[in-house]
Amino acid sequence: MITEPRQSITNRVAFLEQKIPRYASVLGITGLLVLWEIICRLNIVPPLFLPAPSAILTDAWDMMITGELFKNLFASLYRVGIGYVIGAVLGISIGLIVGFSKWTDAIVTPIVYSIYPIPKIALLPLIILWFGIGEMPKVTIIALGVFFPVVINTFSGVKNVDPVLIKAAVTFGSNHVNVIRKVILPGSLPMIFAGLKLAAGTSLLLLVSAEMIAAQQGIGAMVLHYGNLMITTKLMVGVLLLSLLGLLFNRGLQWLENKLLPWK
Amino acid sequence: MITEPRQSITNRVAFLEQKIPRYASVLGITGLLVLWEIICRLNIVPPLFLPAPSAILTDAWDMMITGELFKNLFASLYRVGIGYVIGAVLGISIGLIVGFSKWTDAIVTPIVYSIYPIPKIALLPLIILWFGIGEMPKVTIIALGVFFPVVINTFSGVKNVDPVLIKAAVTFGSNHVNVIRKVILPGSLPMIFAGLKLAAGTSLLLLVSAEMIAAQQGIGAMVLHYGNLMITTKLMVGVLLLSLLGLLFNRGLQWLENKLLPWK
Amino acid sequence: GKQGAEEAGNGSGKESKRESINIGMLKLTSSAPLFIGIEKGFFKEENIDAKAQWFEAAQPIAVATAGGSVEVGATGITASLYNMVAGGQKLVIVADKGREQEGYSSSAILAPSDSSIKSVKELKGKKIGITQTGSTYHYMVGRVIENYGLGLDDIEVVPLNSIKGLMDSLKSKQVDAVLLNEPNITTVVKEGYGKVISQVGEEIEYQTSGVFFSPKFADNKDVAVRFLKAYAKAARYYYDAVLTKKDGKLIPGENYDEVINIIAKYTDQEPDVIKQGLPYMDRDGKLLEENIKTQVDWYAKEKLIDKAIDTKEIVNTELLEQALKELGK
Amino acid sequence: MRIVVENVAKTFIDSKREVTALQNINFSIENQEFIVLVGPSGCGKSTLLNIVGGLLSPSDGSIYFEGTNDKPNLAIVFQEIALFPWRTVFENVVYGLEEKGASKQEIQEKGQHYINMVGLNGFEKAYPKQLSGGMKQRAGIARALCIEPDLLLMDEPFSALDAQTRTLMQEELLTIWNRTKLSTLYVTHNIQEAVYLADRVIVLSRHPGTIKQIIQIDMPKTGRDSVQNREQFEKYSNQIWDLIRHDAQEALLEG
Amino acid sequence: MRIVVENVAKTFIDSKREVTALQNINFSIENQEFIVLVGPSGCGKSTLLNIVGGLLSPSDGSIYFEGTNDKPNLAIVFQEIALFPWRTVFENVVYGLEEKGASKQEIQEKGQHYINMVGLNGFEKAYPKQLSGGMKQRAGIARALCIEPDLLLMDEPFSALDAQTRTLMQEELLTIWNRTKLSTLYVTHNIQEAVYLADRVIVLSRHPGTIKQIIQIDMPKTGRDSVQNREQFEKYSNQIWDLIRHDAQEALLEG
Ligand SMILES: Nc1ncnc2c1ncn2[C@@H]1O[C@H](COP(=O)(O)OP(=O)(O)OP(=O)(O)O)[C@@H](O)[C@H]1O
Ligand SMILES: Nc1ncnc2c1ncn2[C@@H]1O[C@H](COP(=O)(O)OP(=O)(O)OP(=O)(O)O)[C@@H](O)[C@H]1O
Ligand SMILES: [Mg+2]
Ligand SMILES: [Mg+2]
Repeated sequence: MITEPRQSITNRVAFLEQKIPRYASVLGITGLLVLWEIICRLNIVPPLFLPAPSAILTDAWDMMITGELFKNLFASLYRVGIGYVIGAVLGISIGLIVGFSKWTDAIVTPIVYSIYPIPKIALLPLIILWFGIGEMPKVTIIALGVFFPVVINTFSGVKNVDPVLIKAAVTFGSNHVNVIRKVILPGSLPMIFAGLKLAAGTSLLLLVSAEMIAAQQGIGAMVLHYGNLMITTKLMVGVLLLSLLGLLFNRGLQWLENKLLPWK
Repeated sequence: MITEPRQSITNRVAFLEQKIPRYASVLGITGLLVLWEIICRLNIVPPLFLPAPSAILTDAWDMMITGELFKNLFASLYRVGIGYVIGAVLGISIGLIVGFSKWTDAIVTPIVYSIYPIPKIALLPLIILWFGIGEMPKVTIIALGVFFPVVINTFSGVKNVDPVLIKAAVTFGSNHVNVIRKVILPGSLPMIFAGLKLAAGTSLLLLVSAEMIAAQQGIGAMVLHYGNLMITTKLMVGVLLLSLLGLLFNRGLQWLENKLLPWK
Repeated sequence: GKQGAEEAGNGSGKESKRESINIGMLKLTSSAPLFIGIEKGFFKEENIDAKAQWFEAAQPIAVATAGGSVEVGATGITASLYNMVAGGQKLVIVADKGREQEGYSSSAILAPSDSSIKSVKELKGKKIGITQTGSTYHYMVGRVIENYGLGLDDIEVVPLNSIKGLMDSLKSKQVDAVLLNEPNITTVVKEGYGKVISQVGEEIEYQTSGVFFSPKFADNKDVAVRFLKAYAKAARYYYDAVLTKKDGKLIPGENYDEVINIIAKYTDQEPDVIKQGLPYMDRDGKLLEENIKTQVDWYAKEKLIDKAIDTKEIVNTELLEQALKELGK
Repeated sequence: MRIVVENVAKTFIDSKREVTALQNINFSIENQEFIVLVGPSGCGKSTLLNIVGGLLSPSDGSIYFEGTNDKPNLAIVFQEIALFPWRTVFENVVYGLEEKGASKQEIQEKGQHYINMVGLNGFEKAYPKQLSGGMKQRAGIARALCIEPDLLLMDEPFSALDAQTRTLMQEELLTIWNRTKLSTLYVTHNIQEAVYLADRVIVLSRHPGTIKQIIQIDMPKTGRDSVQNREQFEKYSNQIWDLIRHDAQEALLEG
Repeated sequence: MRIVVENVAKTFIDSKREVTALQNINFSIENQEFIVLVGPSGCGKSTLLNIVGGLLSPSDGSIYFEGTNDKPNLAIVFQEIALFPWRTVFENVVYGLEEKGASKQEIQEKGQHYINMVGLNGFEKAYPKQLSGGMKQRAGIARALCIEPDLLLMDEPFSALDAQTRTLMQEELLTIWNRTKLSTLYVTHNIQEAVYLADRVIVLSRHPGTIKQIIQIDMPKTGRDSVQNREQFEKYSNQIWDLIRHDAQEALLEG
């Protein structure tokens, strides 16, 4: 039998479908930690410069047992909690109002956008002048830091609500209040959540700045304390705790979002 | 002539089309400034607590004439410039590589995401240890702050490149290098620019933190200096300059984006 | 006289190489000997090109010295310095740069002028403002209250980050007491919103600050000794000008105005302000070596340092002794 | 009850230029009449439908209901479907009733009735994103029917569906319409669809949108796609296509 | 040269379940033949086209060109159009030539030739976003023609266009095809379109996608929409619709 010459066609974009095993993502982080530990063990860099992960863990454990960690954690959570709630509530309310009315939008938006880029840390001295050195200025800084991303996201959320949905609501008989309540609020919730997540990171960032103001307790104060003392291992405990807190905070908001927005 | 009863139909969503005059956006800011000036003129709050806009302007003018402002501005621009370029170049390169290969993606992404939420300011003591007190640590902090948003945006940009475009390129004969060069890079540019804009804000924020490290010149150092001395008027000059810088930086990037991406 | 010193300098100069030395320091009066040394050319005489590196805070100076960014650091001796040494960063304290001394006003605990607090004893349970944890202020407060049977657990220490913050908090009574140094004490008392409760110098002996060398520089013995010779000479110049006492009273010595003006120039302050706060210093720049041990023990007790360290590791008096020997008198 | 569109014109004024989208539009929708608007892209079909639906103000002219004293009830089926993503199918369908303040029982009954009518029983609790395109548009139709409107407006309701689903949905729409006999204004690109559904077809021309012709479709409302009507169906289709063809070709080459 | 699809099967393995999209697919595309794949939503048309186009690996079976020793040249016109947004029309059209390393002159000449062929002259420097849907798809077609492929693949190229534009584009495609006579595999939902364009229509069934029937369209390639062919056209359309109808109805009710 004589067969004609053949040219097979094969998949040229197989690389797009490449499957990566689950463990790869764990691999990266573990690899990094192991490498870090080895570098420290071999004394390639002095422990002051880069404490070993094991040393950090040991210290963290000690600090947990003595209660130091929790005491600081609670103080910070309290501040972040209150500041976050105040900033978020104000941000969402003002964002909804500003976004709905074109007039308030035109007037308030430029103000918000020009205040937003001011580094809050530069305002510390003024904030101390205005609010003293108690809990007020700390909560205020955090609330300020939370307010801006939330308000900006809320009103972009409001403006991004598909106008056809508003038209549909009006067509089917909604008055203005119901348009806000039944269309604009739920329609901007995804953007509001994006703002809340952004603000979660910002709030922890500002926690450190806030606790520069005469704080005796708090993770930020702890980090500053050990930074002042140059006890870098314990400093790293605080730093890692902050990053863990950031991760948890984000996950929590994600969970809440999934609960509140089942339609997404 | 007998006419039948009529029921006219009128536009029920006229509020969506409401036109706001151009001057509204200027109105808000001017209104705020005037109010602020009045409050200060009436001595409702002491000038230490809230310097009047006119006083701030006067001081700004004086500082400009003495050259203090420019000296500090140039020192800061230099730092921000170098740090920004280093952070952006690293971020884009690593982002492109990580985004293109699923393996590096799976390994590097979790690492990046777990380091990202660490407040850079908490790392100040370590950064001083590592890089001393010259320009290096300052530039490093800024570069770090820029790197993360850029790298994250770059690789989400890469991953968001429509796979059908990659398929089209392969179909029409592109090899892997050309796929990256001709499809993935241009396709992720809009996201990269979004990252660059985000990083612009971050870089100015971190400028203040960076100039906490033994800096004699720079807008951040100036703000800290006048903050320590509680000369709030000059402090506000610095703060406003920072916010102005942020605005200009953003506009500049927007302009560059419009130039580079005429197809958007 | 000046002539003699110059001869001595030149005599030991041999064919010494010109060295460029970076000195990390703050714009504070307590750096006076270094200002004098630079201004009056004492370092140049030793063929040393001393360059000032200005810092905003004390701690980075220690870090920079240990890391070798600067060869010489001159600032307060804080817990962070001990911790760095414990963490493997070597540096050595070689000379005095200011201490608390009985009979010389320097640091004091102040309370708002209308406060009911009259003695240190009454500070129990009160808020006391300091600059930072682990700073010299922290130490002084801790040690002074110990003299009255109190410990750090009995008070609330509030870190306020800056001197200005301390003064503002005292003014607005956000704290019950603060620790301050001269000339700020005089300012506060003059403006009438604060009163002195206790002079630290009357309570404890304390080596507040020092001059320290990076390990590399300390090993470079020749230059190190030359540096200290110039330093000691400047310290004497300072002592003779501003710390001489007659009948238990401070009197302006020779070159008083010159020294004040030099300090004023380097610290960007008014001479009148400088005159209020001239810290005590050993005439030869000698350290209170045993006090360093006291400090280490106290910090360790208060858990402000991580691991105990041996005083011998961080104090080097040999270099100064050698320098004094060469300097003579 | 009859809806009259009188002398309607619409000019959009941009920052750059003025676009006259509609001019001189006069027609009426009789009681229980199914009117279809066809025309090439950009001729102003949506603009006209939105004006009639009270979602856009005409620059000139007016629209009114004749022979009624009550506020007329309008319902729109949108091209973009426009279901509320955060409401389930049932909640979407009864939205209009809810806003009218209907009783719980009425809401329950009517909602279920119209959901059954469009064949979505079993999907009451599903969210829009869980539905296929065809099912979404059925929900949109049920929402419009549920308020039992005096005038039903539909803007290319099936244009996002694939050809086969579209064919099936046209058949279903006709069945539903035969039951409810609502006065309807329907916009489409698709000439077959127009001939299949309309009592009268209004053909619009472009630049500016004016009425080119109004064509009465003289065929029985059911079975228009049967073999015996084939020829007449073709005749109407060709007539409309000939009216539009030139405009459509122009539209194709405008970026 | 002939393209053979032999025993092709495709199973997608998800984390949750296995979906058999295609099973037992056997057919061939003869030289200069225009094959149209029709079938209800989700029957595996795109999957099959992607496998033939070398963008997806079959789970079983193979595809090969018979009677050639050269690496075959494929071109695809995508449903999503898939023009590179950052390239002008001209740059998009000549992309394939560029990647083949053609000379500057060849690129210039062929690019212009095919741009003229699809009627886009004057728009060479426009970016895709400046074009209407119909014009975009013309550019996509020019890009595919420009490499003069051995097999042209088209996946519902006109499904995003409005009905009238679609009709016009079908006519143009036929004109172009009559000039180039490329072997073509064309996927569509639209039965009229299939009958209008195809030499043979392959009808797929759902779950899993198998070939239900292959129908030879015995009509002249031009003028199929003319009156004299009307009846035969209808016959083929109805034959295909009857094969698909049941599957399509099922597809409509699957969320
Ligand atoms: N808000 C607006 N501002 C300015 N011009 C508009 C606006 N809306 C529509 N137009 C213009 O009015 C004309 C008619 O638009 P319209 O959307 O009514 O057309 P259409 O017939 O519905 O088109 P299609 O078939 O593409 O939906 C177009 O030229 C369009 O560009
Ligand atoms: N990547 C994939 N992973 C899992 N299942 C898939 C994938 N791609 C397609 N399928 C499934 O394979 C079947 C066929 O899909 P395909 O897209 O080929 O259908 P189609 O005929 O092109 O449909 P349509 O007409 O809607 O475009 C569907 O059931 C689909 O859900
Ligand atoms: Mg329209
Ligand atoms: Mg498909």
